[in-house]
Amino acid sequence: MVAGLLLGGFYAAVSLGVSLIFGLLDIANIAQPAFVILGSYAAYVMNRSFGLDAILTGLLFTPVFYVLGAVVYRLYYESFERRGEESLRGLVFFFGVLFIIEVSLSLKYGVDYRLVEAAYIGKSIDLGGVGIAFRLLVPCLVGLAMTLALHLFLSRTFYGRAVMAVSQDRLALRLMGADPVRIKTIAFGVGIAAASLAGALLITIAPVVPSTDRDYIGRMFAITVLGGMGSIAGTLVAAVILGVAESLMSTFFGPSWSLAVSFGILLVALAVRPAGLLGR
Amino acid sequence: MARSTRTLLVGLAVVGAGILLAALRVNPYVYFAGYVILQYVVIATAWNILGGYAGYVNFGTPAFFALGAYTAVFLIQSTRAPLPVLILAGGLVSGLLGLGIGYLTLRLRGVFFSIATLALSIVLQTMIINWEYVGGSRGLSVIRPSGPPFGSYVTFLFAVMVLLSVVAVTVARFIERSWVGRGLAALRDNEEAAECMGVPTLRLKLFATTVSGVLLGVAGAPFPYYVTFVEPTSAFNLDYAVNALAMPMIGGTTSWVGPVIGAVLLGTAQQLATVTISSEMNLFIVGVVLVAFVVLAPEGIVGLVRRVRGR
Amino acid sequence: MAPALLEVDGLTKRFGGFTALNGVSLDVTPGERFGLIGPNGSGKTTLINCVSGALPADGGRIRFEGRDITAVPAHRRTRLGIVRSFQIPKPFTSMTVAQNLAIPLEYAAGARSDGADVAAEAMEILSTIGLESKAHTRPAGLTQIEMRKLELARAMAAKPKLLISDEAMAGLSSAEIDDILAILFRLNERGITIIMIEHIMRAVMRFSERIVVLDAGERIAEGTPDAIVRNPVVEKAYLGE
Amino acid sequence: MKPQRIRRWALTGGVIGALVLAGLGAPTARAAEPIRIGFGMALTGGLSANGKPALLAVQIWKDDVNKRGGLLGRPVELVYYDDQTNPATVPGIYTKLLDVDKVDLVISGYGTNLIAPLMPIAMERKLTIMGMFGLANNEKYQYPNYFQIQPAGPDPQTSTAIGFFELAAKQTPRPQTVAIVGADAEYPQNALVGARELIKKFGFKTVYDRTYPPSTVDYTPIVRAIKATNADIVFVASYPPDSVGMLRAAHEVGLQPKIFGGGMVGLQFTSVMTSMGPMLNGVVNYDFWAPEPTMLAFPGIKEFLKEYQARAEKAGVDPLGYYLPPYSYALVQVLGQAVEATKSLDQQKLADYLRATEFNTVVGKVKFGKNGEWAKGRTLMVQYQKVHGTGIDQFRGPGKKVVLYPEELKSGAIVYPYSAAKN
Repeated sequence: MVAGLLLGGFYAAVSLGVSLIFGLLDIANIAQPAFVILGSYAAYVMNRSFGLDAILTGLLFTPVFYVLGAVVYRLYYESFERRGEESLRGLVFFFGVLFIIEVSLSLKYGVDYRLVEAAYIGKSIDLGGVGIAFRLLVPCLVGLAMTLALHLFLSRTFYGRAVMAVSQDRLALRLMGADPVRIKTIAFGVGIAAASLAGALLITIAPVVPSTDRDYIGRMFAITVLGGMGSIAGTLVAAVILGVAESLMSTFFGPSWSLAVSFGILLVALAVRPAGLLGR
Repeated sequence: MARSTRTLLVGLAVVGAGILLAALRVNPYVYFAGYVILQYVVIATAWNILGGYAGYVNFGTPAFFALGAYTAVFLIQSTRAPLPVLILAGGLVSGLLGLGIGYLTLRLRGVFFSIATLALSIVLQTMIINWEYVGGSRGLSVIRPSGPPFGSYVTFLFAVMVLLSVVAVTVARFIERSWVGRGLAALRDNEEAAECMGVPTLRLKLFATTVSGVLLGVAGAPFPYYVTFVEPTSAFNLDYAVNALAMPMIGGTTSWVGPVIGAVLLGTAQQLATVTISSEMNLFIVGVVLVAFVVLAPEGIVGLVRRVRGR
Repeated sequence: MAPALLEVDGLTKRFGGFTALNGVSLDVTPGERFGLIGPNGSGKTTLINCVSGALPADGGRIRFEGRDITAVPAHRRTRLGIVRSFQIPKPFTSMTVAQNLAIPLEYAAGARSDGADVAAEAMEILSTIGLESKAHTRPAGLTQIEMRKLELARAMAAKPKLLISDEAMAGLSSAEIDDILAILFRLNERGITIIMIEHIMRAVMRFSERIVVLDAGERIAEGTPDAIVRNPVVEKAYLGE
Repeated sequence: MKPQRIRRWALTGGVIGALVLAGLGAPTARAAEPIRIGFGMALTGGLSANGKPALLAVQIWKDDVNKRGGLLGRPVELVYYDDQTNPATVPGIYTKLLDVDKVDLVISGYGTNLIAPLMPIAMERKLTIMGMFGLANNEKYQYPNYFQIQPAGPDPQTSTAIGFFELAAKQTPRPQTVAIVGADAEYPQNALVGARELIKKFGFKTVYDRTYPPSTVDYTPIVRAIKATNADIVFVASYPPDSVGMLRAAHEVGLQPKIFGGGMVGLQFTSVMTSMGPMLNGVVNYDFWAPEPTMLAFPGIKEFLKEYQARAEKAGVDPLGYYLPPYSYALVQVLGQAVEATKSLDQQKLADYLRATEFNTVVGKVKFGKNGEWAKGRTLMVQYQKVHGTGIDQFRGPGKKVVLYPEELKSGAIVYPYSAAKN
């Protein structure tokens, strides 16, 4: 149960980018997990060559990823959104991006499992008889911090509110005097920047290969949809539900069904309540 | 009338040519590579009926393909049923799954539908992994029946695949040119408006998902006999999802020729790349080509050709 | 009074806790020009959606030509003769203007068998509405007014008995409004019953023989245009206190 | 419309025709001189971390042989394609090798799943086929001309676990209860089947027996459930990411069985060893090669490793190459010796010779027995001991991976129980 909560915090961190980009901007960026893995490799390289802490690297790399995200969005915008044919072809576009990133990584770094070192990996603290691994606790806390930061960004800052407006009411946005494309670029950049941190968290938890992204496509979108498309609090709730469900299944019913159960939950949720748990 | 007769003739001619090619017993590699490419012709065509005509992007192609394959495995294990029965059964079971996801479209549109199909694929894979009878996660070796026509079993499978591709393409072409195809195009453009203009959208969607499912299952059913070893990771390979989507995109989604051209081009390129350059580069190229096409030639090769002709 | 073409009886529709329509009843007689007005959020569009079948009703009944159609799906209602146009035009973007019309001709008007007939009929409709020169362009190349006309033309192609025009004139110039009004009058002369939902009072007052006013999901008034203009309840609903 | 339609048909026909011609027209002229050895290899996908080093080992053998003047006076040439770790590519690849490239000999790619689809092809064409790390591939077919280099022995399924449970049974106090866990994949499932058999044989009591999906992220719930059973023996059959996950979780949860490990793939990889460091201490795990004196005694192994390590970085593969590469080298070594001895490339003659002979290789003496497996199994059990920090150099020499099993290769004593060896 505790393990599930910790896992949930981490899942939330991984899914925030999707929640922002897909949930709020309605851009089906299925390449997001590939960006996360890219973040993992950045963390790996910095950790190996300079001994930098993975999560610190993740944080340091956010501006780089932000720019990367902004560039990708511009390309996307110029090619699809402006022509008004975003959904289907945009999806394929990101599919291609996913492959390009994945294969570039495996060409450059090979296909061996990569891990990072940190003082807190392998240690745990005892809380009321339950050992809590720092390896999971740290990502969970960072994940929560990211959730909070993103929530504050969206609710307190001008740009954040503009992003919310973009997703709901274009007219209101124009009244605010903001350029939707610019706002979307910012939001997309932030989403990709979140991937940088999420990637660093991922590699602290488990070893990573370039194709690890495929394991996360489903989870990320499941959480976003379950959380109600762009609701940050919903994302957190959904992530925790998924984490707890996976953990409980592992402990009590045999782990081999845990993945199927989380996706079963997704399917049922989609069929019964497409708006998600905390839908708009 | 004359038109449909001619279509029939052309179809028969292709089947005939395929069987002739099989009977010629040229270099066996042609049949192996040809089988894979034709398998992709069926898959791409099937995907396009739902994805291209109706605008519902199915990421769960591997689920349908593998369901066809595993239905065959099950029947081979239990009754050693002959290949035609396997193909029919594979198509039937996958078709039922297609009908099932058709009902999902009642509530799920656009990307939500795509994600649901992705989830479906994972759930199905887990079920197969935990089903020991068909090999579970360890996989299962399938022994081919002896004494096939054309000397070797793969040559026979090649001939079967020629037939299946012609059937698939004919079905797609028929749908495209009929009132069904026009209705699907209308609901792809705007589902609400289509319904209000009298298009029975639910029925058409169920039709499209079912036909697409049947054809994907049909493509998967001979697979166990082709590889002789079936295990979940390769049967549910993401490559099928990528190719099913990439091939029509490259060829062009609005016409039946698109998936065929895309499958033949990309399939051939992949077969050649597997035996020439590294397959990492191969995937890389697929990625780049895919992005280039959706950015620069959104209507695929068919669209490009039309534009050049100035139509 | 002639027997009603459309009878709406105690129609109720809720979205979660919000009641969009609360027991609304109205009758539309054959050949009538019927106006439906009300402030923003009063439930006009919800009513249309329930009548056309896009939304299922939570309570009440809808009858068309005496037949209960409450549970009939939208596309079947279109075939029975209830056709609507959309406030924001929703053309089939991958088809030419003529092909846009072919869809309802084939699916709603029952011209499924021979293709030549459909094309000719589509052209005929386009010429009555003044769009024949655009028959072979795609909707993306149309102007605002042409888009509205396409919306109406497509509705006409479905051979309606009852045409529901949902804010077909919003954002148009007064000359363009006259143009659309003329088309609607012509359709009505051919015996098509029309329900007009409109914010532009000048147009709706000129067009309608009878008007029903909705406010906050309830029917608050009914009468001739003159009576409605003078009705204090209506004035209050529109202007607030 | 009409001419256009015809043109479209013509286009489609043309493309198909071109494809067929490309297949037919591929160069069939065979170079008379070199002996060509063909195979598919996992250079991408799940098993590529093993496939790439295996390829390097085979390439080193080719260079060694060619330096000495080749086989039968003819140079050796390798023809290989990437099978993407996808069994579906195997039939096409080998048909291409045999019918288009006209190779003289074929060996398998790496791993059970990639060998399985090769079996019917080999049988149909009566080929002699060398298998590279396949588990029990031939049990169903019993094809006489199949030979497999993994030292699993006549009973492949129990080969991974046998040393582990034999060691466990010998300890005092004798452990009683067992927990076994593994991934839902081919190898772990086979290893678990073998483990269950051995548990019965040695009279242990199973208290936990579960599997998990390979994409599991967090292993602590599983380890916690195992810990709750208080098992004396914990046998894990896992692939690299889950091996790392299980080991980390074991440390975090404080799992303290008396003996821990068994069939964890990945701990043998240098990249994993250098990341896990001291966490490895005490783990008793299967292995195939360790730089212990007993293993370095085989002829040619030192030279091979020197060459391998020199070329490893450029090839982007495991820098030490202790786990599998010696066996990949031995596989082609055996094949080469058979060709030299029979002075022939005749498939049947080669097979007869392979069946009858004991070969001397870089991994010791190899003799094939039932189903083409090693006549006597030789899967090692090693224990990680005295690992300090994460430096790579400590793993180059002996003492860190002590061979405990089998008896004849033993290089040190087991530290028991597990907790005594931890740190």
